[in-house]
Amino acid sequence: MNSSTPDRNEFEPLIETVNLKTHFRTPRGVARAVDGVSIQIRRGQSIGVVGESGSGKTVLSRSIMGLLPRNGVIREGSVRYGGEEIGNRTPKQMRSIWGREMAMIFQDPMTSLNPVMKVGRQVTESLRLHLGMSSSEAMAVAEKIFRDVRIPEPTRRLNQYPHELSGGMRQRVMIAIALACGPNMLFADEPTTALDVTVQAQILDLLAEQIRDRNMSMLLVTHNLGVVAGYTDEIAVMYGGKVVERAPTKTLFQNVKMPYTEALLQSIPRLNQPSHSRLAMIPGRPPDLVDPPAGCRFASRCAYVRELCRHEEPPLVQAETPDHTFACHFPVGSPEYHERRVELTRASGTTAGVS
Amino acid sequence: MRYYVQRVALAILLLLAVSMLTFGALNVLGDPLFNILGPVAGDVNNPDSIKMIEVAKREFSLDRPLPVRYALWLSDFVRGDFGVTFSSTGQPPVSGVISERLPRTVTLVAMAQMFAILISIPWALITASRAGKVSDRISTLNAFFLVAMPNFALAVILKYVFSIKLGWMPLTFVADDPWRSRLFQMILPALTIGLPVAAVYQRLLRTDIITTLQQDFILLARTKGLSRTRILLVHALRPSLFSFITVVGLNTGALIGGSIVSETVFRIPGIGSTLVESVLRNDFPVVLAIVMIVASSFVIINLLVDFAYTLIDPRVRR
Amino acid sequence: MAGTGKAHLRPAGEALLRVEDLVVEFRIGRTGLKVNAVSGISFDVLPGETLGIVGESGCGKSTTGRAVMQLPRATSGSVVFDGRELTTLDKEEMREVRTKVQMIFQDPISSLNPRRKVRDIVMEPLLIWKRGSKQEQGEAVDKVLEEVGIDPQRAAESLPHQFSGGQCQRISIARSLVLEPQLIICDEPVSALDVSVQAQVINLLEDLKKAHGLTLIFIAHDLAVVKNISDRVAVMYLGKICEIGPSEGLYGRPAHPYTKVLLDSIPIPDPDVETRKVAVEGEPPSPVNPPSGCRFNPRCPNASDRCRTEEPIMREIDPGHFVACHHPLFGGEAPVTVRSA
Amino acid sequence: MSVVANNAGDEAAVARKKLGFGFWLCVGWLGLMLFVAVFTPLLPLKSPTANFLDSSQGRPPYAPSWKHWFGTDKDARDVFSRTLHGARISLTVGFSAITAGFLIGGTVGVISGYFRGWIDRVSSFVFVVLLSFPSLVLAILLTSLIERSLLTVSLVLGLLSIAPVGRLARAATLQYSDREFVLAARQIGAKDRHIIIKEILPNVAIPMSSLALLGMAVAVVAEGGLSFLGLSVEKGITWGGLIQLGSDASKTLEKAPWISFFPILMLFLTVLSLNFAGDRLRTFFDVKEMTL
Repeated sequence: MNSSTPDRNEFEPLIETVNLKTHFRTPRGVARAVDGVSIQIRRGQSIGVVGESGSGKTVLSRSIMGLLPRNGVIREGSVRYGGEEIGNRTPKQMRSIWGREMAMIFQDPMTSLNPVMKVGRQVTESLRLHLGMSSSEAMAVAEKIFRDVRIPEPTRRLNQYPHELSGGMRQRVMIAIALACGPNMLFADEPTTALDVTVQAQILDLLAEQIRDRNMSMLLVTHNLGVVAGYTDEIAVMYGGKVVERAPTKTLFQNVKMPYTEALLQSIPRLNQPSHSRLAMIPGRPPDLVDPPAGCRFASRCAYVRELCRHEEPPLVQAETPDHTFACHFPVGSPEYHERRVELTRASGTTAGVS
Repeated sequence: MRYYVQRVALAILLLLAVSMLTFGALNVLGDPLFNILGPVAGDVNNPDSIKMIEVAKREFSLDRPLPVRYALWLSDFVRGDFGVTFSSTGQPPVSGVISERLPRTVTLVAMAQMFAILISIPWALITASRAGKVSDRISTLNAFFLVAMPNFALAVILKYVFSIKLGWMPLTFVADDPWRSRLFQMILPALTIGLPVAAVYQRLLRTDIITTLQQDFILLARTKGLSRTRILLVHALRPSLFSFITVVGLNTGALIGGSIVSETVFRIPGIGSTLVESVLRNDFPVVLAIVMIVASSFVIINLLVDFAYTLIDPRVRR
Repeated sequence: MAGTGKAHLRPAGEALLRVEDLVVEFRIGRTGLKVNAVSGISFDVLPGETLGIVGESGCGKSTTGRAVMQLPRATSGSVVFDGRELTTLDKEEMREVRTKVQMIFQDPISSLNPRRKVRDIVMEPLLIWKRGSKQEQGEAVDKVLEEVGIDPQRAAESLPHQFSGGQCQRISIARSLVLEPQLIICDEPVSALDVSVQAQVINLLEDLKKAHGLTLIFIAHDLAVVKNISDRVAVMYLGKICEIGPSEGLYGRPAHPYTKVLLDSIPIPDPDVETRKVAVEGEPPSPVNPPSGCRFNPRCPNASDRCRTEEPIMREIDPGHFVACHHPLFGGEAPVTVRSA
Repeated sequence: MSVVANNAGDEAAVARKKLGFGFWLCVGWLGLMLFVAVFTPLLPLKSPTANFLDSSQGRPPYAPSWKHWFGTDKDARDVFSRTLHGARISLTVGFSAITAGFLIGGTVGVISGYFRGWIDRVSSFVFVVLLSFPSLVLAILLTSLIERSLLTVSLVLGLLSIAPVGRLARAATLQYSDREFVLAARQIGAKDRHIIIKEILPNVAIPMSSLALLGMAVAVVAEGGLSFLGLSVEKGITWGGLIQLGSDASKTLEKAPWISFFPILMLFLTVLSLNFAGDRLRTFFDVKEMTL
């Protein structure tokens, strides 16, 4: 689709971050929104970044893309795109990459489209800018993309304003805008959170299909484990600004290592559980990013915490399963984990609160 | 369509209420005869006064009940018959005075509004795009100074600096000069009115642009790789103009108020200065006519602003 | 009338709350258009039961909850609570009833007055109703705050914005509990919360229900959450109830095509479950101008001509499991009925 | 919610911690003016009406000097003393006008915003009618018809502030009465009066009260404009009147600019202080709302 991308090595990751840090200066001090994240995304790969609010998942995707506010930001570490360092580029230098090489889809289709501009023009804008098309050429391309994202009556829709479209249609328009110049990398930031269930399924299927057809890579940011399970190849779980576990999607669900991921999975109600089944809870609240606790950031909420966890930060280590890394001293399945589990079960008389 | 009809109906209702209020004020606050004639009303021994009293009574049907008088006055008013002025000899019709002076005021107010808009939009765009930086803070402070300067005081200062000390601008307005020099003579008076208003506009528009710039659709525009200037002009400006337009409409009233002061200081015989003179001379037919004309045009301008709104915001169209 | 049948209602004497033919209409602004938010629904709740109401945005589920509270009053229909008809009560009588029916809202932060101390907020209902002495009031408030897991000391000193979203929701729950109501209507109480906090609040509601013998109406768009907490579930679409039944039966064997579509659309947090292809096309139409016949017919895979003209009637297809559909997924075709006036 | 947005909120939170030096400077100036306005008769000032003719200096006006800090006017009256005396009427009118406006406009606005319905329609129409006159025009119309005393001028300017204040109060009330905490109060059985006083008023009154300073600035300017045109309080010294006196003839302005300029400076500083302090207060209170 796009020839200008540096394309030296098939095996070289399309995106690679090394120890990426994004900190914000706030009145209370420096908030470590993203605190040393190293990830790679291969061409054609979809990676899901999961976490609760304040885990840094949104900031991570924006940091990679270079979409950060101008003031009050401290950024460290490296971001490579197709082997080229882009982490130190200014927004002005990034403009040739934005839209053309990388695109982003936002959560709320209501607020993400310009309310006073016809949607057609919002799609053609980048076509004209990056590919130098004339207005009529761009319109023709826009119509084709509208058809690709299954917007009925594309010709009529191009001349409508966002408020004349339904929520699902707006999200399709946003996808059309993102796809317009045929980027290699798509960032989708909670793309379906504002949508109804039935529409969410449509949009996710559409995204998956477009990614596959265009051989694009995608970074899907979401809090919904169901969404990542069905639509990504790999998952990175974030907590307190760090990636705490990363694995191929299947591996993660089958062989969880990090107690936080396990607790997260167990706290969601499932359709296949009977009614009134007790949900596992994670007590307390996420760590303060301005003054994060020493040691493991999940320690104060973890059921398996030990003294070591409170002092020493666990490094990201390789699991026995391939491509699987996690940051925990006493991962799920370790002897200490089992020992504590037995204690907890005995103490409560049931498994409630643990599993 | 329904919306337009409703708005026009409301405007007509408003004009009626405004005229009732004005007419009522003149007839209820104090003696209407005194309000019309001033001290002459009490001077019942002077034959000239008696004649004037009779004319006034006839002209205003003072012996009829208030609602009837109102109806009569209103029907005259909509036909362009504003009565005669009482305080000058010969009792010339008010409409003559008005038609001579109104165009000057309209020019002055339009010029002031133009200055205010032309100054404020670029000023707001530049400061909003540098929000928080030193230049923005200095400009905010400047805006504060301008807003805090009452227009009569600003008029005095501008007159002192530019007309008296520097001599760049003429001191007085000469009604018989060719139109170009009359326009030139109006620059300073128009700036007097327009500058503080420009500061008001700028502060409002700057805030709105900053709010718009924080919206998701601006972020989306950035991810398209658009330049800052393009984002500012194409994406941020128009959605930020909604309250600006409303305020431009509402401020027309402030501009008219400003023109009263400005015309008085710079001695421009417009309807603003005429209003003040007539009030001081107790020439109430003129006062009534001017207040009505000003209030009506204000109502109509706001109606037009409402319609302009629908042009800018596609969401309001039905 | 369709979707509005009352076959699923239980004997009047047994139910704590019985809603019949509830209709709520709004006018939008100056356009003169009318939104049919709720179009004639009936349901009941037995004492101690939890009724879940699910549906997509705009289906009228929140409006239903508010109409029970008479906030605002329904356009027509009857709401009988504990033997009293609420729709005809005057303002003063309704105030009295509201102490027995309480409501919890979606946005935990907006539900608390930002300028009042949290403990005062929880105390408020007791002050309004002058329950007990000053000291008794204080004790009652501290007790209920502790019960929901909020430190009374901190609550006395802090404003709502000093608490997290989950804590604010706990405070809202405490406020609704302090008058010891019989029925609590929970309007999307966990959808603004993070997953881990959501579990805390759901468990808390379950505990409180047991401890206080409460009856709950739980309104939400998340089907799994509703299943977890409810004994009986009603599925709403565009102002109508399509299906109502015990949660196990309804989720295990949905009869209405819409329920099936909803269930199929949920992304399952398990990569081994094959992701189904899009379950349904399109989006719910506008409630301003709802389709005739069965309201789901334009999107329904099974729609027939009958569905486009005749509204389906609620009927029982399994014990306690009712559906309003001409061609349900099981239980046989609906018998052809003569439309009554 | 993105951290980016949170960050913006936090930035605003800094402003909330302290009102800043500028604010206190303004408050200081306003306090000084208030002191002057209240205690002018007791202060050791030259008589504002006496003529200080000085044959050695020729014909007045005299330029500022040790004897006359702000100089004198054409009648050799002391401008400093007159300017301080002018504070009295300006501030009294400004204060009483805005108090009247807030009491009447605020009450009507809150009531119509809360109950809506016909009360709202009637009051909104009255507001629109009042706002259909440019305020200076309406002020001129009314003051021209009455005996212009301190009370009546205050009342006229108070009347003018009813509509703008009322509209703001109504808008704020509308915004809050849709909030869920009001619904929550209603469903615990609170009466309307209770809801208005306990739930709505604290939220509406605090931001509104910060508008009081801005409103007072407007009233002070309006009074200045009226007195500049000779249509304010008939007896007594006003800043507007002093400015008018010094700028009436171009000759006076050219030769003795101090006659106008010192009152202008006082008026300017006072209005600036009111505006600046009011604006700071407004952001101070808005922010708390935004960080929620």
